[in-house]
Amino acid sequence: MSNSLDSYLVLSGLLFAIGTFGFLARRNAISMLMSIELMINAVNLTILAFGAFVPPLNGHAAVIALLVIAVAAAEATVGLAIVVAIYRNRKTPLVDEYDSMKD
Amino acid sequence: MPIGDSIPLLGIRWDDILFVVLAATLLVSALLVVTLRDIIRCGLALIVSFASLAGIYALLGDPLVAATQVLVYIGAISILILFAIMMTQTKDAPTRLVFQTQAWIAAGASAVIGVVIAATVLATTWPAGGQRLWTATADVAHLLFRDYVLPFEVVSVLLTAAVVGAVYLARREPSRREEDRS
Amino acid sequence: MSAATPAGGRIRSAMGLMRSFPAQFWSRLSLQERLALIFVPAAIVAGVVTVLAVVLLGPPFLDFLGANLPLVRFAVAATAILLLTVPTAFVLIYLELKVIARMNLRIGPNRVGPWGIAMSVIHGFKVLSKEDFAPTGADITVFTLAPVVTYMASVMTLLVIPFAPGLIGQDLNIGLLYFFSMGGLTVVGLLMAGWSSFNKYSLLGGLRSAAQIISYEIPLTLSVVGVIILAGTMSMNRIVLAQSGSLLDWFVFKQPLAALIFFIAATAEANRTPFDMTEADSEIVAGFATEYSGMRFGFFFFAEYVNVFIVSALVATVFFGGWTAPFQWPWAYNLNWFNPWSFGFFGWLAIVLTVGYFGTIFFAVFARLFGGREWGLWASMGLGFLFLLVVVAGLVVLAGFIAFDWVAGLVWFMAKTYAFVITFVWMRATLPRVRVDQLMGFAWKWLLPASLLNLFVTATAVVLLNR
Amino acid sequence: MDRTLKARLEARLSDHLRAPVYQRHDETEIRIEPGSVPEVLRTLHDALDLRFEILADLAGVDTGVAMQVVYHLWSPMTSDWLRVIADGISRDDPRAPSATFLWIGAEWLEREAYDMYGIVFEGNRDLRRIFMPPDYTSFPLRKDFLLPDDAARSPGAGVRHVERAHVSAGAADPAAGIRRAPAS
Amino acid sequence: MPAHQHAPRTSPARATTRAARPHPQPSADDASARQYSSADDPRVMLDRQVGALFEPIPPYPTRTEREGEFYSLGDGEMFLNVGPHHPATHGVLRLVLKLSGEQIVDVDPVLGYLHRGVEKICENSDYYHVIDQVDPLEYVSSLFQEWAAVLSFEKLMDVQVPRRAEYIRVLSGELLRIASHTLFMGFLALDLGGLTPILYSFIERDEIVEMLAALTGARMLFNYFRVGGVNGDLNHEFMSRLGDWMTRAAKQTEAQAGLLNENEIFVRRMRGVGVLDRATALRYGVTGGNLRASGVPFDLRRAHPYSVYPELDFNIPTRDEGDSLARYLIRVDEVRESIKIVDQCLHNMPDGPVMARLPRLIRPRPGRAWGACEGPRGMLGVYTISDGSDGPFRFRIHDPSFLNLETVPALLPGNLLADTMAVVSSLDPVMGGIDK
Amino acid sequence: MSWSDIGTISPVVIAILVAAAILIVDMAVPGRRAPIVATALGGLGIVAVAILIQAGHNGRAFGGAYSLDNLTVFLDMLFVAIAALTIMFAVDYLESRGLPIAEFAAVLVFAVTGAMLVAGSTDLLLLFVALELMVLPGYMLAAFARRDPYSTEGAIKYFLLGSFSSAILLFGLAYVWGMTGTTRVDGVAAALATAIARGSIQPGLAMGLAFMTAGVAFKMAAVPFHYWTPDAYQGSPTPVTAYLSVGPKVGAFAIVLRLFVGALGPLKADWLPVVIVLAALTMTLGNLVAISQDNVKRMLAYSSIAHTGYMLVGLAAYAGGQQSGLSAILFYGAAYTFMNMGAFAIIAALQRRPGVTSQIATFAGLGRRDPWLGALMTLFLLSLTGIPPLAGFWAKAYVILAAIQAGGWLTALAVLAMINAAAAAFYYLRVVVYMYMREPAAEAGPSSPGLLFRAGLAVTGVATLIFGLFPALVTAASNAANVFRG
Repeated sequence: MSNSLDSYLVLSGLLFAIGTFGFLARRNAISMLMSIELMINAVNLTILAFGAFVPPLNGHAAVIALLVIAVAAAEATVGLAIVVAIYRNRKTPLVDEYDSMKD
Repeated sequence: MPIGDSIPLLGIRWDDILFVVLAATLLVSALLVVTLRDIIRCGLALIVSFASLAGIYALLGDPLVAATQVLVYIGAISILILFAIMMTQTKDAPTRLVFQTQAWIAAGASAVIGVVIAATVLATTWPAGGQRLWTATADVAHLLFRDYVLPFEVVSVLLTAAVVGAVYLARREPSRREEDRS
Repeated sequence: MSAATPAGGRIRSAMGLMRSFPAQFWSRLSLQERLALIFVPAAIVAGVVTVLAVVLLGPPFLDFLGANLPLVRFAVAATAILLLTVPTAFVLIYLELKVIARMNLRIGPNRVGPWGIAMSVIHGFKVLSKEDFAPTGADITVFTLAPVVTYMASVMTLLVIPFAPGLIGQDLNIGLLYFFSMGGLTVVGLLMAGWSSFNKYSLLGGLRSAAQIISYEIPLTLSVVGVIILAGTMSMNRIVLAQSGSLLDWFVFKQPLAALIFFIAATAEANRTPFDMTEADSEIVAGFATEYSGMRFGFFFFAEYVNVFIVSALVATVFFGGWTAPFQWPWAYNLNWFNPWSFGFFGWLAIVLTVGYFGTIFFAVFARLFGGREWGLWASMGLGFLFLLVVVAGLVVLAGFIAFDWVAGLVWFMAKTYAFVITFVWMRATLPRVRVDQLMGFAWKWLLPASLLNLFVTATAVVLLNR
Repeated sequence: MDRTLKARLEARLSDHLRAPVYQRHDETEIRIEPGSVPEVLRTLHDALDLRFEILADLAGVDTGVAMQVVYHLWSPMTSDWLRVIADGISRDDPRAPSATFLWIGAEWLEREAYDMYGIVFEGNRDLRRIFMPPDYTSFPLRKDFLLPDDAARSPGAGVRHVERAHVSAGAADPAAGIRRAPAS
Repeated sequence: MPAHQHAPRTSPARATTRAARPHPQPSADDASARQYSSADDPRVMLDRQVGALFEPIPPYPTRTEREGEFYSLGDGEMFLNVGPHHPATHGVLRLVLKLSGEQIVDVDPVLGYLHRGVEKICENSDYYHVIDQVDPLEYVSSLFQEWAAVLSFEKLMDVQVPRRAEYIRVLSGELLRIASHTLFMGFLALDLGGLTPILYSFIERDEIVEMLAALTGARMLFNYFRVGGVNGDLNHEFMSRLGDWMTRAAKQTEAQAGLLNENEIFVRRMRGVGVLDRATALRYGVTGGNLRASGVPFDLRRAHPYSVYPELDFNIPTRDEGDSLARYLIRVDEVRESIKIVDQCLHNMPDGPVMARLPRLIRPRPGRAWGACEGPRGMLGVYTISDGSDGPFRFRIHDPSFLNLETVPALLPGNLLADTMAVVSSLDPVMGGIDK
Repeated sequence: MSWSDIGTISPVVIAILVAAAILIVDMAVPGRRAPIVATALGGLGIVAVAILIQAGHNGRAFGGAYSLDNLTVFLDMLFVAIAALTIMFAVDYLESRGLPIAEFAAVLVFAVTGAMLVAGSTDLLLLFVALELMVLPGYMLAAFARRDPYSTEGAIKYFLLGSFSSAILLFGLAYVWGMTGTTRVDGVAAALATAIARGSIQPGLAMGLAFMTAGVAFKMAAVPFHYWTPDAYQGSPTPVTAYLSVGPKVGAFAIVLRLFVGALGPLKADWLPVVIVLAALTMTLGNLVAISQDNVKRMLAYSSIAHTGYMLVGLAAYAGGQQSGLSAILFYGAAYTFMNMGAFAIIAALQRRPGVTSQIATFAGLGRRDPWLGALMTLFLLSLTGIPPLAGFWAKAYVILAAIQAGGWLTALAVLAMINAAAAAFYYLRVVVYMYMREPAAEAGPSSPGLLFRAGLAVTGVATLIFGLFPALVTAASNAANVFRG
């Protein structure tokens, strides 16, 4: 099982689906951000699985994964900064209460 | 008599057991991340899922990425997330609804996505061998600084931009000025 | 079981006599005899079983172990490291108590054991036996897990530290990266503790520690990049080997700025004075540990001292040559004539008896002479014997130091590490605490640019010199 | 004893003095009405030949017939301590103007006087108990305070109206909660 | 929120939830948020709504304008209760801090945890016992409190104190001032996280205290001064200890100061922190070293001379910065001056009696007297009203720490939490005196 | 990496240096606005010169990860123009709200750097990273008025949906990479060509492409992936909205050109129906919802969705075999940039005083109150409607022409586009009606935009006119930039 690419890809697919669920279903901005992190991690798992099983992709996978991790870090930084900024204004972390423009 | 690749009587491979344990931890903790009511526990579950992912990376033969995963995701991103949670969450958040009203639709949609991905994966023949390959750290370094140097540098610019913007956004203003509503 | 029933007197009494013979026999025995009667056969059985097991199962078991040497090595190393942390913490705690006391012109612990050396052991027992309570309103699960996370995070870093040639838990080729990633986990535990304690001081301490450790991890990591460039590897063993020539090969001489930055940042990373913001007792009581007591507090306490040891060990390893000797050890391989097996068993017996007999008397004389009249004969003989043992043990270590590579390495490593441990203790006795904003400002405004400068200069120099 | 001080004081404050200026050792003492405290203190502080810059002490006194507020002042212009006694404050409804407009440090001193004597200083924006617990109802340094009874009386449930009296000015008798001295 | 009061008791959290939606806009008043509910806990900080929910201090309606202002939380603020059981408060001081992050917004000192009613006790004692009673007030330098009381009584009774007694008072007082200042330096360092200076301080203080024990018979609560003199002449043990100490006092002081004066961390944490400017200091009635650090050369030993100080040669050190570092350095300078005074006392010590001739029972004529002396922390005053009986009718104690501490709400806002202890400690309060 | 590589990407390098220079200038002279604006505009001018020097050159750098061709030059010039105009429009707006210009300009230039990299990238990984560099500063710009709840609210929605779409795009990219074994666009195209030649596409690859399409559709706000657009556009500070409505949109189309046209060209016939449906849905829904909006910013947000639909028509035309569809997209992008930024700039001008909303009532009587602004707004709105002889007319004409030439279902799409254009006239002209037929609100005073702002308005206005009067000038450039021709 651990030697088949399929199992890793299915695992990453499930992780991606869980992340999607979290993103769509949660109300809390930080929860949604965490779900996005899960999705990006699923992508990383996919990339590394390809890298580990497809010989020509071997080293490339690690590089791409590292760069994706860095991008995710930048994204999380900005996202949390925005969350903190909006919290100062709104005093609530729940995204569906940010509805001042629906008029 | 060295220990074989598999458990003597059952014939299950050790790697498989490790994989199953790690994958189960990963999925369970990921589910906890998206379902727990108390958001700080979601953050802690997120750390667990990151850690099990690091284990899976190590199993895949990428210790460098595994260590980076721990360093960046657990050591930095999770801490930032916990920090932000402690700074912004109201304590009564768990007592409120954590899910949108259309959560069931979302669950259905995500289940479909998961099934589609799984089915696609199983239906595809991959250009892959059946053996995991160990990634040499030196190769990664050479690739990073030869083939991927432009994305690497762009990422550094990206991080700079993110820091500049994040510092601006999260900084507390000394004077509170009324700004207009657009 | 009562025999005193009204009917059927004689027969029953005879049978009762017969039946109660073992009971009567047992009741006639003294306590010692009873114990002997139980334990001697048990011991015999156990011994036989053991011998049989060793004889029958030993060779295959040893074969099994031998065949799985890497796995066994790993298991043994992990266990040993886990077990070693507690004595290490004990030694460090005692050292700190004593050294700070001397620096304060105090005596320090002097009641438990000679010179109070058992003080920290007693502390350990005290911590174990204290009530372990959690405040009302605390998040008990997280509250309980937090010290474990912190402790495990610091213990796991020990795995990649090369204590001596061959004495390393696991020589990962990304050893330094592993170290930093594991070291960064400590903060998770502190944050958990701070949050779950239901206390504002704890929360402040947890948040402070998160901010502090994240800030100082950057210069800490950047400062060793120069070393990685010079050594060409992240493996701890090979970093040590890269410094194995003479004193001048130590990276502290090639990377002095990096060594300074590393030391300062490591101080902050280990939450030591003057950067012990997280438990600044004059400000936030005990920070994240305010609500902890008993063994849960003990975990934090041990983790702190294990951290000090690890950080010192890392400074010694990365910048001060690790287990390598500062100069070429002249006699390392010239003592082949000293072959302990050439004496034979009786030769050794003779040596031990002679040395023991005359040595005891020799030292007993000194004890009598200098100890004064209050020392009785047996007391001075006992003291002489103790002195003899100390001297003999020292001689044996010296012989091992000379004869075996790894003993010498271990001694050098420990000497260097404890030098830095003492430096940390010294700093604690000397320096006041900096303020939070000064702490963060120092990391971002001074250490980070300095480490970047160091990295830049190192890389430039390497490129220019290699061309 | 600074004779010139007496002359200066009489020149400046003749309207407010209730009694002749009294001097003994290195102390000069004047008595004024409680109502004229702000004016007198302002004059003492600001006048160029007086310049009593330092408020050495502010004390409440219960003489048994009336309340007093006693100020001790120090000035570089004289070698004497100046004692200002605001005399004749009613024991039943002790009120006096606050000195915080001049010496903000008087805030706590007045809180102490209030805590011990129940003197309400009008103009002090933080006049609450300082030493005694907030739910305490008696004023222990008053001469009609009986130790065994009054000290034991600390109901621990909310605040008596005495406490709130000064918040809404013109409320009921502020000393109503105080136990009277026995008539003997 | 009246609906809240009728909510079922079993589900306070649910009730809060219902009340919280629709969520209050940023400008909404927080009246609804001030309902206290035990289902909440304080672990989430920096939140106005929750902060208000979780702060049950004070549990009673606020009584004054200032209290109401203090106990209402602004945007992102929280309360932090420092003391009375805190490792670094001096005695049993309690400070309620209003914090924004780690920055202090406001402070409300809460006193009274050590209040014993000394004034009341003294009004029920006779004049001899008063001296006994005032000793534990400023327990670090109790002679000065005795001195103030004795000065006041002597004025009441018109007693002339013998010159030798005055010299002995100055000598012992200045020794105790040195001990007190030395201890201040050690505690200041301790509050900044320095472990060692406090022990060096105790060594020096112990020498002085043992010396005084030889003179007075007690180490801490001396009960030495008497109306009309002192209780006992200089003895041999005291003189020999003093002579011994004097040979190394100056050097020891410099060594002690050197531990901290040149410590970069120490100086950076103190400089510019808790600045008390000249005008504010005067308005607050601050006295002693704290006032002199703000540039006012007010020292009763020169400003209103008493005892034999006019005969002695010493300076009044002042500084203009008014920050914590200045307050520390003033004390270092004062130790140097005090050593000079002790030296002069030893050289000028006259012969003669140490007690004036007085009746066994002190019973002054009715009258009022104010006696004040310069203690290590500032002006100590005693205002006595005599009604002709053998005890004071009114015995008012003025303690300098009281007013020095009052400046804390003015000094701390804007600084960080870590500065709390540095600033409070640099004011050198002694809670025994403050709480009486 | 060699010096020639760096020479090839020199405009990008210079742009990064400009951003750094802005931050350094801000550090050197804190609190001053003029030096920062001068640095930013001057720096962008240098970047423009560096781009123009490269015009006509072809080259590849970094082993084929970055390609320099006319398309790169065309898009780079467009992005620099967008950045310069945004800064010109933002100075007054930010100053009146006490917001710092330095961070704004630096972050904006970073974003433009990302966009320029997107324009030239022929590598999947570089494309993704550059895309992030383009959109991440966009999130921060959207939240730039951090005290304003609307701004942060729009930003968090933009951020969450943007990150979500990035994750989806990345998932697709990962599968494409795993299946084709290369990150180079031409490598992917070659692998796809062989796969088609073999006659079958693996399900995994198809799924990757599907995820990728969804991700890109999010980025360009095509229906049904458009949810974030109205809130993000309405909440952001108006100059930022001006930037967001064109910068990331043109960037998204750059991705489309590089990725779909460059890499997935072999699959053209397969994604034609998808694009047709997307285009039809996008323009119809955008226009329909825009009609009911009272807030002009929100209205323009929906109208920008509709314009995405028109641009997609061009893509559909290309997929239908008509190469000129791509040229039409490029022309559309350029024309849309100037007219849309102009329209937002006028809203920003009205909002120069804090407190002015972008409700349609704000525009009442603008034509009399401030004739110049009113005239310009009318010009931009007419151009957006597609009235000849203005830029918008030719933009739409080219797109629709390409679609009709392609024939088949595309003719129907072209007809739908025309109907939509007619419907759009309704809400655009409603604003014109308000400007000229309604009485101004009592308190509305004349707005007095600064010199820089006037210059920016002049540029957009003149550009709109020139595009309309002399379309051949631009078509020459856009045809040259269509590197996929032939």
